[in-house]
Amino acid sequence: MANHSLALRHQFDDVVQQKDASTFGMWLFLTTEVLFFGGMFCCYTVYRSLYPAAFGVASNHLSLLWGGVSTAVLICSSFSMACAVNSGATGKKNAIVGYLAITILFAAAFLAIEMSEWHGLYQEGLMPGFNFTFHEGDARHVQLFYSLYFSMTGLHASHVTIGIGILLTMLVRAARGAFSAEYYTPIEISGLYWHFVDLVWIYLFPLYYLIARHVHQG
Amino acid sequence: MITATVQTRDNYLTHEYGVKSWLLTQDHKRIALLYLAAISFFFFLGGVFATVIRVELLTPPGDLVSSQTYNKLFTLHGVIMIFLFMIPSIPATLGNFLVPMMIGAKDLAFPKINLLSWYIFMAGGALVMYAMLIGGVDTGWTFYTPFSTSYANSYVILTAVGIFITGFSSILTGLNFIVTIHRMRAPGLTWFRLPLFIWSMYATSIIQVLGTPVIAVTLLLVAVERGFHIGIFDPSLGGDPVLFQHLFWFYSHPAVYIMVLPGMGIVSEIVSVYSRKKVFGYRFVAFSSVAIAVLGFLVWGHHMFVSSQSVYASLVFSFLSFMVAVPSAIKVFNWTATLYKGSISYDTPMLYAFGFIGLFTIGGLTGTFLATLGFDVHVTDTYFVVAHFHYIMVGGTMMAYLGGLHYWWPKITGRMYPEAWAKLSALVVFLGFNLTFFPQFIMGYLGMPRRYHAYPPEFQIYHVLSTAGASVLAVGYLIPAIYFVWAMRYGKPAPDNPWGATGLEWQTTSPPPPENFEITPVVTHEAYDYSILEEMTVG
Amino acid sequence: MNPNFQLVPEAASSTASHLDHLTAYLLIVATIFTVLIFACIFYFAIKYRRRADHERPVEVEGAMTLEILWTVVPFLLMMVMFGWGASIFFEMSRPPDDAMNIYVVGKQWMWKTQHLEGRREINELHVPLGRPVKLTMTSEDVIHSFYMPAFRVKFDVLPGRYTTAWFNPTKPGKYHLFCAEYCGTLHSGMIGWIYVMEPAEYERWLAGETESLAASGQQLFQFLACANCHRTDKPGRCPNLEGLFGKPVQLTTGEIVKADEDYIRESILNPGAKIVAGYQNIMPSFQGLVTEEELLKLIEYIKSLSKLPQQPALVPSGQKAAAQRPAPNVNR
Amino acid sequence: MSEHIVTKKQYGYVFAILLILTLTTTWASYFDLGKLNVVVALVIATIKATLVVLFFMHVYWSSKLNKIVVVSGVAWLALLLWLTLTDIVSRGWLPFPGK
Ligand code: HEA
Ligand code: HEA
Ligand code: HEC
Ligand code: CUA
Ligand SMILES: [Cu+2]
Repeated sequence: MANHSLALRHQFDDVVQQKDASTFGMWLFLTTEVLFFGGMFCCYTVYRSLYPAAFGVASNHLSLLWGGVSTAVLICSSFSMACAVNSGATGKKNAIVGYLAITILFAAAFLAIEMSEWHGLYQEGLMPGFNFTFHEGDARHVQLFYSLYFSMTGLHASHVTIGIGILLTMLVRAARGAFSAEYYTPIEISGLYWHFVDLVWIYLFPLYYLIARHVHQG
Repeated sequence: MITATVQTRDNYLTHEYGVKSWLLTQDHKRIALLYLAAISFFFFLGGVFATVIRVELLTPPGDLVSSQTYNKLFTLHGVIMIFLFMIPSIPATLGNFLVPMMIGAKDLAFPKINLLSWYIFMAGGALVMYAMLIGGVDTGWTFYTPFSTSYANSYVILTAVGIFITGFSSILTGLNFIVTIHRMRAPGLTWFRLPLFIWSMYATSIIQVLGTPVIAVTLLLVAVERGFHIGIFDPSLGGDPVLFQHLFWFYSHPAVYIMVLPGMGIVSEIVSVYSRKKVFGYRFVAFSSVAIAVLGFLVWGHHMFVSSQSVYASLVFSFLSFMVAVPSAIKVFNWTATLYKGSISYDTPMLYAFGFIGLFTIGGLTGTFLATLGFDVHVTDTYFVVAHFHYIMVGGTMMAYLGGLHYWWPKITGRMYPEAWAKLSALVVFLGFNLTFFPQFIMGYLGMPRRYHAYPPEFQIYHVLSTAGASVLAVGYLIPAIYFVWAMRYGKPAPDNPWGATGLEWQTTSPPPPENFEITPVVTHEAYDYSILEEMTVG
Repeated sequence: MNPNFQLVPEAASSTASHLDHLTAYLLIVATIFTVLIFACIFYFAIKYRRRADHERPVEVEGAMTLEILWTVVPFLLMMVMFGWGASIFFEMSRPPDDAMNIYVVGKQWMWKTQHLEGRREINELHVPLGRPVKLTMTSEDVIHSFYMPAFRVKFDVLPGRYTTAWFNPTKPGKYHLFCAEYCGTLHSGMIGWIYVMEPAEYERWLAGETESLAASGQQLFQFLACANCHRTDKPGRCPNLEGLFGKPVQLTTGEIVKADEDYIRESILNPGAKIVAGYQNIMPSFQGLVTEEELLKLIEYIKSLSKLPQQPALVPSGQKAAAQRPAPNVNR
Repeated sequence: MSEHIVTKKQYGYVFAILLILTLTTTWASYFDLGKLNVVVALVIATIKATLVVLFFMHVYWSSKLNKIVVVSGVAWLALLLWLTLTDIVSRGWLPFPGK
């Protein structure tokens, strides 16, 4: 108990108020994140509605297999993050550390897959600004698709990277015994952030990988 | 700083000393002062740019500076005034200082984040300053594509990233306020007992939190498009430049309410105190703030009536623009009605409040002109628009800001400002302001386009008037700059409640102790209930 | 007219006078409310000034009727603004059917205008009095805005698409032309003059021009070898462009689009974007091979193919057509 | 806010559903449903997102205020898309209705 009264900062009257304020603050931050990604989703929506055919053609150059695998990997990481929060709530220090480690591994795997995908696209000549050599059909709007694809997955990947940093910090703190069943708010908040990262990908996957699989199979 | 001989009680200014105690402080009051310093610097810098613009426009040909320089001047003037001065101005200084005090809290919910947001602001500001020093930027503060992404030959990326960064400071401030207002009100302080300044800060924060991320990502895309030559908005690469305008104004219209709502909050406080009356129609004034915040998000397309936006979209945006004018009208009328049968004193803050109400009315009414479809086609991108927004931002918000600074100056520094000088400068500002910007309405209707370095001679007469006004205005701003600095050291010591106000911030000492209140106050009255005053002054 | 002191700009088009009436209404409303607010402030401030330091005024509670009144009255006044402004805006955005067409190309930092009859101007535009003029505008680089204060007309000029504006000049004279959208270093130098001339004088001014826009378009059509594919005698591989303009076109995606200027422009620059149903995507892109002005000529030529379907001379059959007035509505 | 501890088993159910939905949406994308393809993809994505928000992120058990915050984030995004699309969608409509 001494532990958590130490964690109470002076501006708050009690821990409940403090915890409430923290989660509430995190949720507000996540709404700003929604709108942050939202600007890009808006671009996507507009251009896809204007150039559906080009988007379909472009989409089929992405690897469905790896897209699907990375989706699964992220969902797994979300699950293990949820378990970490559960362990936090029940005050199991070692479990927290273990689940966080698993989450971080999944996150790293996700990044690795994404990097290899980008590399593949680069070699195919589909990376606007670096190497874009696609000339069939409506090539300009295929390029538009890839500009957005790299911007959005890039922004998402940067969030994953930041997430890994946060989770590592949590891991270290947990290992040092900073948390208890009474005080595990930081873990919970990191969890919120991590699930949000997953959430964005839940939309990115169908919007980029599943546009026109029925048209040109392959 | 203030010498201990005057301040016997421990206060936030004397609690600790040294540069480090300021740069690492987590006290919202000290952070407010850090912001005040930074923002004043940016205001004067923006003002210097304005001065050069006005001098250049004295004569029709572009003879003082080159075209390229002129374009950089108004761009930097706009960028600095909007992003580095006006958006953080009231929220980050007075808001930071007052929000916790007015609701009887010891600090904001997240003091560390508050300090962080100041550093983020400074980092963004530094980047913009750096871009300015190595050559500046010439896109206009609106960064329209494809000019900004593919044609401009200046430091667009640096500036855009700078603004992107300051955006986060704005978001964090807003977030902090929302959480604080929800979670940390003193016992008994229900929503409808809150001072109207809190309501308006709350509404402002909503806009900051929901709007700012969109401009952040938009400017990021501009930087990316420019940096890597990939098409997102550039039509020669398959993009749509009008989409950029949508995204830009999705934030930048609501942002004008970020700039005016806090001013409205200040005016509500001042009008009540100096007429010793409750604000007429408290609930209407309170709710209209929130209404403005929400409706303000629905009207951005009124900046795009001639941009090739579809006619139907323009129709919808025009209609909604009139809707958002209604809550502003409600406020103006309620303030005016508050004066009725009051006990009105003419202290400097009240003079500024009068100025605000009058000039905001003119600025707002001309705003509805602009929202009128056919009319806007003629005057968009002319000086009519320039006059409209300076009326609201300089005539409105600047006045409110100055009014607020005077009003809370005794609380902030523990010293009074010199009243006679202050009254004089209020008058000079009012006259100079109108002389500067009223002629711009006329020349705008005559067809004088904005962002023009050289112009046809028939407009000269109005430009001369405007420049003359600007010189008067500059003097009007210089006077307070001098006496505020003077008063920090030599002003009369201020009593705890010099104006006979009812807000919680006046029930503690001037300047307040580090934790604001000796004991957490308990609120039993509505805001602006001057009957409690007798008890207070006696006690 | 004293050029150095005006309060109202010259009104030289039919729209201008309509707009000035609206302005009068707006000004009246604004003046009433401004005077009302200022008067109340001054009156209350003086009448209810603080007379004693400890004065405590009686409380005046809010009044619902007042709140409703000052919500509803401004609202109604604003709805009038909205309706009136919208109707003028509709008028502004709908050129009359018989308007004569003039093409405008903006580039950093000049205006190029082209008359259908072939006459081209830079930073100037001559138009006849009393005839509605429709401008079809595009830009070679950034966004500009074509602004003629005396006509109260302004519309942005965008790269990559066509926008239109129109006016009906009612007063002969020389008027300002401005670029109103910031477009870079010499934005304030992107200005010019509009000359409104008596019709007869205008005809004289136009005369001497040998080749109409559509005729140059036809030559380009040959020169760029469009005619090798798009021919009327051997249909099959390529669509026949006769009668295309203004008609709906069915695409391979099943979508139906209207063949307007933007569509034809896209068909030439980016043919893969929209493929006509029943055809292959074999047309090469002409991006970079034709300038904006040449594009306008091609468009005008394709337009002329639908305006005079009965005239065989304009059908792209290989032989050079005699220069003749392509559109009936321009030779009055 | 009520302190609700979600068990690992509950998380497990959600996890399984999420994986199944991922497979479903991929599978569904191979059918030509015309315009419905987008709709199906988005509906499934939204179901997944809702599951994550409600259960992984505990919104199901949290205060009304938090729910409002979540909803308003989504609502504002919808607003951005909706009003932007009013322009994009109706661009071809005027100034010549019916032509
Ligand atoms: C703080 C800043 C601020 C505020 C509060 C406003 C408030 C309003 N603005 Fe303004 N505006 C700007 C800052 C601001 N604006 C800026 C910076 C630009 C230019 C950006 C750029 O291009 O660089 C701009 C541009 C701008 C345009 C685009 C012009 C153009 O480029 O073509 C329009 C068009 O509709 C507009 C409308 C309005 C309206 C309807 C309001 C309303 O909210 C006003 C409501 C208030 C009132 C109406 C007054 C009080 C009411 C009464 C006294 C009652 C009686 C009223 C009636 C009967 C009508 N503004
Ligand atoms: C909050 C915002 C804000 C503020 C406070 C101001 C303040 C002023 N502005 Fe600004 N202005 C904008 C926001 C603002 N402006 C924006 C957004 C634009 C559009 C930019 C764009 O097109 O991209 C614009 C554009 C703009 C233009 C149009 C330029 C053009 O289109 O070509 C002009 C021209 O007159 C102008 C003038 C002024 C003047 C005279 C002041 C004065 O109020 C300033 C007075 C202050 C001082 C003078 C400094 C203080 C005094 C001293 C330091 C004393 C020493 C100085 C002297 C002795 C001279 N502004
Ligand atoms: C190699 C042959 C070829 C050449 C050369 C060619 N086109 Fe085409 N064009 C086509 C085909 C095939 C189509 C139909 C498929 C499509 O829409 O892309 C077409 C379609 C068009 C259309 C749209 C027609 C419709 O019915 O909607 C226009 C307009 C057009 N071309 C104009 C031109 C112009 C102008 C040029 C020369 C600058 C040109 N074309 C050169 C083959 C050609
Ligand atoms: Cu062209 Cu401004
Ligand atoms: Cu606006």
